[in-house]
Amino acid sequence: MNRNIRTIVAAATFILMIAALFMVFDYAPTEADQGIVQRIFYFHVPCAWVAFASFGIAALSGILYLWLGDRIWDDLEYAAAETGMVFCTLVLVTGSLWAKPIWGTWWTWDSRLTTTFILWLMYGGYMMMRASADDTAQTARFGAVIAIVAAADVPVVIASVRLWRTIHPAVIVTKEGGHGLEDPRMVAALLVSLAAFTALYGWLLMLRFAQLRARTRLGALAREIALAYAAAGDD
Amino acid sequence: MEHLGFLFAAYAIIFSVIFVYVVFLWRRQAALDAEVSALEARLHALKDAASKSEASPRPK
Amino acid sequence: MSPFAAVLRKDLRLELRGGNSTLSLVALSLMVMAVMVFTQAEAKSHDAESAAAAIWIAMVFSGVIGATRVLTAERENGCIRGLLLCPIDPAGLYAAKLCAAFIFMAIAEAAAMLMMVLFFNLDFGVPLLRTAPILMLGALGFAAAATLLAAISSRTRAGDMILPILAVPIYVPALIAGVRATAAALGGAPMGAIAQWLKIMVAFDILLVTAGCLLFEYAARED
Amino acid sequence: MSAPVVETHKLSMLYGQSPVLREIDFKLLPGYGAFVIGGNGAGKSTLLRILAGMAAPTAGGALIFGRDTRRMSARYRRRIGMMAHQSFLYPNLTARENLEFYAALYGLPEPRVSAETWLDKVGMAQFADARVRAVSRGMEQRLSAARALIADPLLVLLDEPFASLDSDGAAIMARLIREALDRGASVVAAMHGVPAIAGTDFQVFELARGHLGPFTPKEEETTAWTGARIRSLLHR
Repeated sequence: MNRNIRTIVAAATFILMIAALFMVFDYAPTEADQGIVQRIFYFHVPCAWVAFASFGIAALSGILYLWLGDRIWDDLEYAAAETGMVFCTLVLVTGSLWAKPIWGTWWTWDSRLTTTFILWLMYGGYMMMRASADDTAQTARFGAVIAIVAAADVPVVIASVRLWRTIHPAVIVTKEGGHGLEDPRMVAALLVSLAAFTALYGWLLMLRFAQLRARTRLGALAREIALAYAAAGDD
Repeated sequence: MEHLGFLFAAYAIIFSVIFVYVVFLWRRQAALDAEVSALEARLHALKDAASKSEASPRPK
Repeated sequence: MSPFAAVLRKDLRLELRGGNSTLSLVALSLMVMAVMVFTQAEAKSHDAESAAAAIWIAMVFSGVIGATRVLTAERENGCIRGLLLCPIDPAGLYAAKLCAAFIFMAIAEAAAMLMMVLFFNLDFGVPLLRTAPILMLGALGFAAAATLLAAISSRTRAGDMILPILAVPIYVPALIAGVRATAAALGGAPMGAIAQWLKIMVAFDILLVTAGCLLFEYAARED
Repeated sequence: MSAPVVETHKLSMLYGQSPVLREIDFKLLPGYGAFVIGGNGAGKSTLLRILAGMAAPTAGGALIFGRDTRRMSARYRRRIGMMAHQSFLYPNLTARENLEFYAALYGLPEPRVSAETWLDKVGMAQFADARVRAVSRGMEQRLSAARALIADPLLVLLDEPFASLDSDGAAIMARLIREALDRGASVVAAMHGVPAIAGTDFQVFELARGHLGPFTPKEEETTAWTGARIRSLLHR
């Protein structure tokens, strides 16, 4: 991963983020029903998009790692899982802060919220496993197995949570698309925010991935040196 | 202008979490740099040993 | 005899010979059900919701212990290494371990059902019978997930501590479906009314058993 | 000449940063034995674990029947019999049940008969129904040998086969090694001293500080095989 690309992405992130903030707080009009809190939505949705995309990348990398056995896929998987975890946390927190004033509750077991929360729990387990195991090929395989099982589980999670919500009487009826973007300026603000978060995510992922790559290569190098010592008959 | 606090909290949390994560990345980078230095030191020691005893072939 | 049958027979034989896994699962289920009763403000009789909640909490706890026990049996004298050296398909090994865990769990579930009837003052009858297949589907799914993940958790520094953290979130869809279906069945709903829930549980079971068969090799291999 | 059963190429293994095996080049032909002598921690077990496919080398590689040990399918595992430091026996099963179980897993047609035969061969017939938990370490070692050899493997890997065996047990073990060689199997055995096995179809190596080299006896460390009897076993 080239350093120059990272610098460009970092610059793009900065510019887009400034633009997004301007559009969210100044350009876009205040939503009639929800008032000013609706502006949380412009950053909440990009966080969700980025988190789900990241977990998708993690699962795909897991499959590629088990298939090809190259540690580069494990590094990508770990980086994507960790970065995804950061944004998934943000989705849950901002979602709560939006729900409280609008729906009058911090949390509802709405299907999207519940699915996000379960994904967060799964990857929490993933992170704990990685934290409590040495950095070996075995740990890499474990990570891949968990990432794949988690991704495979998602459709069943969605199906069960949907059915649960439709049958169970919901106290608060969540309006589908209760954040109707009637003004084109709102759509524009959302699109710029999406671009800003995609860039931010790309930058963080690249940073973490480069770091993990460096760590893996450093480990390999340390082994090379130790092997060279060994071949020379030194201890 | 009601609920301004929620809006402020949401954006404050987004930026502080990302900031904390960047700090965390930066600290791990420092640890990685330390590892590189340790490896360099080891390599230097290897080179010194090689120049002292030319008789036995040693890795560069 | 197929490797699957050989391993399963061996596990059942070990269990009969003082493995005591089933007994500890039954005891644990009893404790969980008792805790559920004590933590409720008032004793509710004929409360299908509470009864369903209690038996499913018992299921999750006993499943974690069951899967752990089934794999710890292989750790003494390095037996799991001996098994992996054998010319058998890891999927067959996984299937046998999964079956053993399922059988232990199923026995514990049967005992838990009896306790549920007593503690929650339910009636023996058709509604209770309808919960049996639901619980068995749930036990199979949990055994499938936990057996695969126990192979991972047993090799981390955190040890078996980490198994529930990995297994329970994965299990959530089957848990939601199972609790709802059990509550509905206990409330007298016919099989047709809970078919949707059963479909989700069957899908979960198929998915996890398939994933386990495909991935167990990667979780169990040692190098 | 037939293809080698074992072939390692610059096989190296590190534990952390410390080398256990250093660029080992080693070849073993069908029907031949290699006895690897070395002290504790010399890397003997590691070498055998790599050959059995239980551990992946850090660098270099090992081929078993021409197949990389990191990618051995069931077909290749079937030809290997590994007796490790751990016995791989279930403490709560009897000697017979353990052997029957493994015989079934190795796909033998008559697990019961095989188990019976091997209990006899290792002199454990009268302990057939004792649980492994209850037998002595030496007896467990004999059973472990039977477990490894029950499927007549073409490559026999033995990690300190003579450890904790009494003289009878050692004689049995020596005979089993001899038989394996005679039926055309290859044997790699790690041990502390040269065993009393007669023949010219094996070589003795020394594994020291991670290097595998020819073994040079320091004193009178070899004994001859006389008739069908083992006279003594020397341990360094």
